[in-house]
Amino acid sequence: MAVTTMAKAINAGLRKALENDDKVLLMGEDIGKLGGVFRVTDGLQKDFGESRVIDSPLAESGIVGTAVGLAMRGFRPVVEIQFDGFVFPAFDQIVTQVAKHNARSAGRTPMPITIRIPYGGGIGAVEHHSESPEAYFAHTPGLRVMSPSNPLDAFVMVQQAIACDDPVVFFEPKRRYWDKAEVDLSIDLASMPTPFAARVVRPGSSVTVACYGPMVRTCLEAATAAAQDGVELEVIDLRTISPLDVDTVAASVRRTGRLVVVHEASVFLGVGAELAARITELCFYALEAPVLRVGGYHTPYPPSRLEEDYLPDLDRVLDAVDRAMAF
Amino acid sequence: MAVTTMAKAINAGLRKALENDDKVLLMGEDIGKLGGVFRVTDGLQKDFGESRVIDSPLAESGIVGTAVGLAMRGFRPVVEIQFDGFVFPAFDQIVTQVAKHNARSAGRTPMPITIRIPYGGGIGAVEHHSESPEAYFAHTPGLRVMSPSNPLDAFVMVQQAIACDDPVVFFEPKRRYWDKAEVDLSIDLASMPTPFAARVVRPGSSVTVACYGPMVRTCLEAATAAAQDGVELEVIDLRTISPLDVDTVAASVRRTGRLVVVHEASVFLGVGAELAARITELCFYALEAPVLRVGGYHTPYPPSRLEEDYLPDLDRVLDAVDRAMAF
Amino acid sequence: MTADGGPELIQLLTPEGERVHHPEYDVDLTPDELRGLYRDLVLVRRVDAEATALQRQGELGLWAQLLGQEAAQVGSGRALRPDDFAFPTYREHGVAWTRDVEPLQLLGLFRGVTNGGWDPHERNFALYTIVIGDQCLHAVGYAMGVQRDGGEGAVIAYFGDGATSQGDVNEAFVFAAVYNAPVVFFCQNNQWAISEPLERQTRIPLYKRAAGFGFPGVRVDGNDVLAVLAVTRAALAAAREGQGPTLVEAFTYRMGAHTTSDDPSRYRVAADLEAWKLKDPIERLKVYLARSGWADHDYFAGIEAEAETLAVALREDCRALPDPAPTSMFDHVYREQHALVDAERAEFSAYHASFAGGEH
Amino acid sequence: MTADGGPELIQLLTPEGERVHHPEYDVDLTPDELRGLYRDLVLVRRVDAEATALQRQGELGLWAQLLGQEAAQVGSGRALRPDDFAFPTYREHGVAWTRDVEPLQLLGLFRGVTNGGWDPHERNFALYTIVIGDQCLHAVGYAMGVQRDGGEGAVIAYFGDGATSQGDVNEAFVFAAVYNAPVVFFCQNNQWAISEPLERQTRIPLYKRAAGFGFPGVRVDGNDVLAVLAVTRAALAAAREGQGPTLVEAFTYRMGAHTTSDDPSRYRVAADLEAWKLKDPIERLKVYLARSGWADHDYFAGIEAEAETLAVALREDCRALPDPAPTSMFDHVYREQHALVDAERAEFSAYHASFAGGEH
Ligand SMILES: Cc1ncc(C[n+]2csc(CCOP(=O)(O)OP(=O)(O)O)c2C)c(N)n1
Ligand SMILES: Cc1ncc(C[n+]2csc(CCOP(=O)(O)OP(=O)(O)O)c2C)c(N)n1
Ligand SMILES: [Mg+2]
Ligand SMILES: [Mg+2]
Repeated sequence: MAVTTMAKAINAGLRKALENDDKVLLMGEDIGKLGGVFRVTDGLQKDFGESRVIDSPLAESGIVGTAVGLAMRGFRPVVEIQFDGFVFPAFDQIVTQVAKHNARSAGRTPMPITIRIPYGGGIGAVEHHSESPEAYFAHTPGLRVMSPSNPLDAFVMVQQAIACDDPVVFFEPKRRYWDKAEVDLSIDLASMPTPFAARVVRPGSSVTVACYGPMVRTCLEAATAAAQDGVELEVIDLRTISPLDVDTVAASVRRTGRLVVVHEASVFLGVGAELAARITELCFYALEAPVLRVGGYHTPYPPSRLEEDYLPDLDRVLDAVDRAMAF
Repeated sequence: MAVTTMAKAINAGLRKALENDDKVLLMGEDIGKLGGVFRVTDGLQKDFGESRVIDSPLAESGIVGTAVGLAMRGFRPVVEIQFDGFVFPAFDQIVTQVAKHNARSAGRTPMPITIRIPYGGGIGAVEHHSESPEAYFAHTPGLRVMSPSNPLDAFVMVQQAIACDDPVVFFEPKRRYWDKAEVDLSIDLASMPTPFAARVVRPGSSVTVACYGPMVRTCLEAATAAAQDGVELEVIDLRTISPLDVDTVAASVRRTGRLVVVHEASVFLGVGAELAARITELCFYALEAPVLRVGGYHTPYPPSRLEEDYLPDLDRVLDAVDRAMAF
Repeated sequence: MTADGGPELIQLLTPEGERVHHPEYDVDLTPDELRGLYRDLVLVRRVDAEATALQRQGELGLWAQLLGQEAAQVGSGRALRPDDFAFPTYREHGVAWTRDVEPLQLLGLFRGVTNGGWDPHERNFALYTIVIGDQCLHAVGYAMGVQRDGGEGAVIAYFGDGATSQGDVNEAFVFAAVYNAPVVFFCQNNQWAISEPLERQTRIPLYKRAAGFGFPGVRVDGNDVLAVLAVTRAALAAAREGQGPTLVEAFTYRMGAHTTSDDPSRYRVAADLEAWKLKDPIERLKVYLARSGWADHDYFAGIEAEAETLAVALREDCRALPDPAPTSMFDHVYREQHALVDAERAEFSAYHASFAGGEH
Repeated sequence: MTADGGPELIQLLTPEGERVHHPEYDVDLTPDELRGLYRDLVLVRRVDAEATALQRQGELGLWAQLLGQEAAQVGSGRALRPDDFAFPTYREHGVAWTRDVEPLQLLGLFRGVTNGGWDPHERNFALYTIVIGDQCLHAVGYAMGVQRDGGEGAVIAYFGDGATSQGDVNEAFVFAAVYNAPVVFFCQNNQWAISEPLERQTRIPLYKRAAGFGFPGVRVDGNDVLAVLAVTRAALAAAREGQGPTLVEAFTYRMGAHTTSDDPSRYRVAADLEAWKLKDPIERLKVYLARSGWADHDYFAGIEAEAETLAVALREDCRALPDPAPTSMFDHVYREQHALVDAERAEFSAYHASFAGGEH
C-alpha cells in the first residue's frame, strides 16, 4: 500500500503491462527521456529501452497508423496523444481503421490498441489543452471509451485497457493527475471488477448524479454539501462511456426518481444526452423529473481565465439538483 | 417551374451562388471535367473556369485547410468531400480551425465555408461510401449542420448555406439525389424561410416523427401506411441539426404526447439522443411515452447486402410508433 | 512531364518485346519462369475482365479494374518472398493472385457480402484499403514490428499517384525513414486519380519524392514485368538487409475506367489510350517468348483455355456466393462482451422473429 | 547531420561578426538599417525575457520563449513587405514585432484572457496557431487567394523542425507546388521538438524536403540576421514573380526551454547550449557594428535603456490586462443567430444573477 498520485499510478500500471507482456509497446511524442509532458511515462524508456518505449515523429496520424500495423504484427501498442486537442489529426486512422478493422477482417486482425489521452480543463492551459472529445469516440462503434476518476482505478483500468482485445480510448483527467490516494501496486488484476461496470461511489436517496473522470470529485464534493441541507445524492462513477453501464444508473434512478448527468464536454450531443435518452426509456414511470444535464456550453473551450465559468462546479451541480427536486 | 432531381437542384444552386458572388469558389476532387462522381458540379468548371471550380490534389485536409486560408483572404469556399467516409482526414482542420476561428479571432476572421458531403446509405456501395457522420459535427460548437430532404430544399438550402457567414457542413442524402420534384429556379432566396427552422411536412395527431435528410421520405411513406390503420403521424423534417429547432418539435409533441426520432446514423449518441433529452425536458408532463429512437445499430456500416437490415425502413418506423402508442 | 517516362525509366523489355539491358538492374529467368509470368499476366487480366462482366450483369456492385497494370502487379508480387507482407489498395488483384488469394475472395467486397474477404495472415496480404493512403502507415508499423520481433521478411505498401498527396502517405515516408523500416513503397503511377491527371498531384516525377525524405526512389517501366520484378526484388533485398525504405514508381497507365461506375470519356482523350495500347504489358512478353522460341502457338492457346476455364468457374462461384446472415453484422464489432451490441442483436432477432410470427 | 549546418549553410555574417560573401545571396544595408536590425533583435529578446519573467510571477499561464531565434524571426520578418501576409506558430514573437503587433497583444493568449489577441488583417499577421502544422495549409490557401484576386503580396508560413513530420505540412507542400502558389515555407530548425532531437523527424537536412515536391529549398544560418534577410527576400521575390514556393530552413537553436513548463535538463546536455552560445545572433551583429564603427558604447547603452523602458511598460500593461467578461465566451461562436447559444447565454446570465440575488 502506497500513497500515489494518479499520474504515478498510471505510470505504475504501464510498467506492469510492459513487464507482463513483451508485446506491449509505448509510442508517442516526448514519452522517452522526458517521460511525457505530465511525466506519466517517466523512467519507462530507461528501463524498457527505446524499441519498446518509442519517441515518435510529430504526427498523430502516423502514431496511430503505425500502431495499427504493429497490432497486425501481433503487438499491443499503447499510444499517447499529448493533449486532447491534438487527437484530431489521427481521427481518420482511429474511426476508419482502429475501430473497424476487427469487424472488417471478421475477427482475423484484432486491434488491441490503447490510445491514452490526457483530457479536460481546469489547469489554466492555453487553447487545445483542455478539451473533452470523448463523445466523438463513444459514438464510434468498435471503440471502447474509458475514463478513470481516481488513482486506484487509473492504475487498474489502464492495465485492463491494455489487456483488452478491443481498442480502447483511455481518457485521463489531467486536472486529477496530482490527486493522491492509497494504491496497492501488488493488487491482482483478476480480482478487480470489470472496467465496463459503473460504480456507486456514494449512496443516497434523493437524486442520482452520474459522472465520470474529472467530474467525480466535483460531484462527491457537491454531495457532501447537499448532505448538509439533508439532500442525499447518490453519486455514480460511470468509469466507462462505451459501453455505458445504464443498468447501474437505472437501478439507482428507480429508487431516487431523479437523475443529473455531469460532464465537462459540451452538453449538446454529449454523453449526458445518451444517458438521458436511455434512462428515460428504461425508467419512464419512475422518473419524477426529466433527466437534467450539467456540462460545457455550446462554445469552444474559453480562454483559461474564463474556464471556471465554463466548467461544471459544485454550485452548478447543486443548482441542477435543486431544479430536479423542484419538479 | 421545372421538374429536377436533387442532384440537379444542388447543381443549379451552386451555379446561382457562383453567379451572384464572385468570391464563391468550388474546390474538391474530380469536381471539374468529371462534374463530381455524382455530377453535382456538372458543367460548372466549363462555365466558371478552373480558377473558380478547382480540381484539388487528393487530400481532404489540404482541401479544407486551404479553404480556411481562402476564407481569410475574403473568399467563400464551397468544398466537396467525395463521400462521407472520406471526411475524417479533414477532421482536424474542421473542428480545430473552421469551427473555432471566428471565436478565436473575436469575429475578425469569419469562416464562411460550406463543406458539402454526400452521405448515408441505401445505394449498394462498398465500405466508407454509406456513412452518416453528422453527429460528430453537430457536437462541435462553431459549426452549423444542415441536411435537405428534397430537391427544392436542396436548391434553396445550399444557397443559404453558402450565403451564411458561419461554416456549414452540408449533408446531401446521396440515395435521394435522383428523387425528382418541381423546383422554381427563379425563386427569390429572400422569400424563403430560414434553413434553421424545422418543418412539419405532414400534420398528424397520434405520434410525432422527427427526421431529416434521407429518412424524411421513409417516414412520409410510413405515415401513409399508418394512416390506413387510422394512426396519424405528424412528420417533422428537421432540415438543420445544428442549431436544432426543438421548439417546432416540442409544439408538436405537446399535442401528440409521443415522439419517435429517425436517422440512419448509429443511435448511440446520435442526433436522436439530443432531441430525446431536450424534448423530455421541455415536454415532461406532456409525454405519454418515452421518446423512442430508430436508427443504425452500434456496428460499422455493414456490407451492402445487409444494408436493408441495418437501415431504418418503413416497418421499423411503424414498429417504434406501435411501441410508443403501447405505452 | 514526359509521357514516355523519360530517360530515368528502368526497362528490361521494350514495348516491341526486345530484351534490353540496364547497368544496375537485371533478372536471369529460365524459360519456365518467363512462361510462368506470362501465364500470371494472362490469367490476372482474364479474372479482371470477368469481374468487370459480372458487375455489368449485376452480380457485383462495383469493380476496380487493373487493366493495363498487370505487369506492375505481377512483377512486384512475384518479387515477394513468402514471409514478406503486402498492403494493397483496392486494385491489387494481380498482387493478390501472386499471394494465392483466391480470385473469388476478391469479389466478396465488391459484391457486398463482406468488407474483407480473406485471412491477411494466411496469405501475408492485408485486406483491401479503400480510404486512400491509410495502408501506407500500416505497412510502416508492420515493418517496425518486423524490426522488433526479429522477422526475416520485408513489407511492401501499394498506393497510387493520387495517394501521394495524402498526409498519411507522407507521414509514412517520415516514419519509415526515421526508423529505417524494412518497407518498399510501391506507387503505381497509372497517370490518373479518377478524373484528375498526374499534374493535379505533382509537378515533378513521383519517384523523386523519396529524395526529399532521405531514401532512394526509382522509376520503372510499370508495363515491363521483368524490370518491375528486378527493381522490386532489389528494393526488398535492401529492406531485408537493413538499408531501409525505397520508393518504386511503376510508370504505367489505367487502360480502363477508374471503376465500373466511372466514365473516362468525360475527361480523357482516346488518343492516349491508343498510345498506351502499344505498350501493352502482355503483348511485349508474348513477342519475346515467341521470338526466343520459348513458347509457341499451342502454348499460348493452352493459357487462353486455362484462362477461360478459370473465368467460367469464377462466374459460377460468384453467382453462388451467399449473402451473409443478417445478425453477422453484430458479430465482430467487439471481441469482448459489449452490452449495447448484445442488446441490439437481441432486439434485432426478436424484431425479425415477430415478422416470422406474422405479428406485422 | 552536421551540428554546424554543413557546407550548404548560407551565411553573410560569421559568429565572430565577420562579414563574408556568398555567390548567390547578398544584402546591401546602410548603417542605419543595420542598427535598426540590431535594435529589433535586442528589443525582441528583452520582450521575450520579460514575458518569461511575467510567467514566473504568475502573470502568464505559459510562455514559449524565442531565445536564440531572434535573427531567424527578425531577419525573415524584415524581409516582408507591408502587403505580404505571415502565418506564425506560437513562438514568432520576433516576427510579430516586425509586423507592428504590440508585444502586449502577444501576452493575452498566454495569460488566458483571449485565444487570439490582435487583428490579423490590420497587421497582415495571422493569429498564433498552436496545433502543429495547421497554419501551413492556411498560408497556401491564402496564397491561392492572392493568385485569384490579383494581389501583389506573397505569403510566408512559419513552422518548426518537428512540424515537418505532420501530414498537413506535407500536403501544404503538395498544394503549393501544384498551384505554384506565392508562398515561402519558413522552417525554423531549432534542433528540438520539445524533448525530441531532429533525428526523430528526419534523417537528412530538412531543406532537402522541398526537392521531393519540386521546388527549391535552401538552408540559411538562422542566427545570421543578414543571411536570413537576404535569403527570405529572394524567396519572397520569387514568389511574387510567379516562381512559386520556396522552403527556407533557418538553422538555429532553441536556447531556452520549449516553454516555461518544460525542463530541458531531462533530455539535453549543457555542452550543446554552450556551443550555440558562441553563435549568438545578437552578439555577432554587435561586434560587426562596433568593428565597422557604426555603433559605439553609447548607442548600445541607448538600446539597452530603450529595451528596459519597453519591458517596464510591458510588465505594467500585462498586470493591468483585464479578464474578459464571462458572457464573452458566447459572443463569437457564431456570427448569425443560433438558438442554442442564445438560450445558454440567457441561462448563464440568469444563473449568475441568482447568486447576486443571494438565492443560493
Ligand atoms: C481519403 C479518400 N478520399 C477520396 C477517396 C475517393 N477515391 C477513391 S479512388 C480515388 C483516386 C485514387 O487515385 P490513385 O491514388 O491514383 O489510385 P488509382 O485509383 O489510380 O489506382 C479517389 C479520389 C478515397 N477512397 N479516400
Ligand atoms: C498536432 C499537435 N501535436 C502535438 C502538439 C504538442 N506540441 C506543442 S509544440 C510541440 C513541438 C513542436 O516542435 P517544432 O515543430 O520543432 O517547433 P518548436 O516548438 O521547436 O518551435 C509539440 C509536440 C501540438 N501543439 N500539436
Ligand atoms: Mg492513379
Ligand atoms: Mg523545433
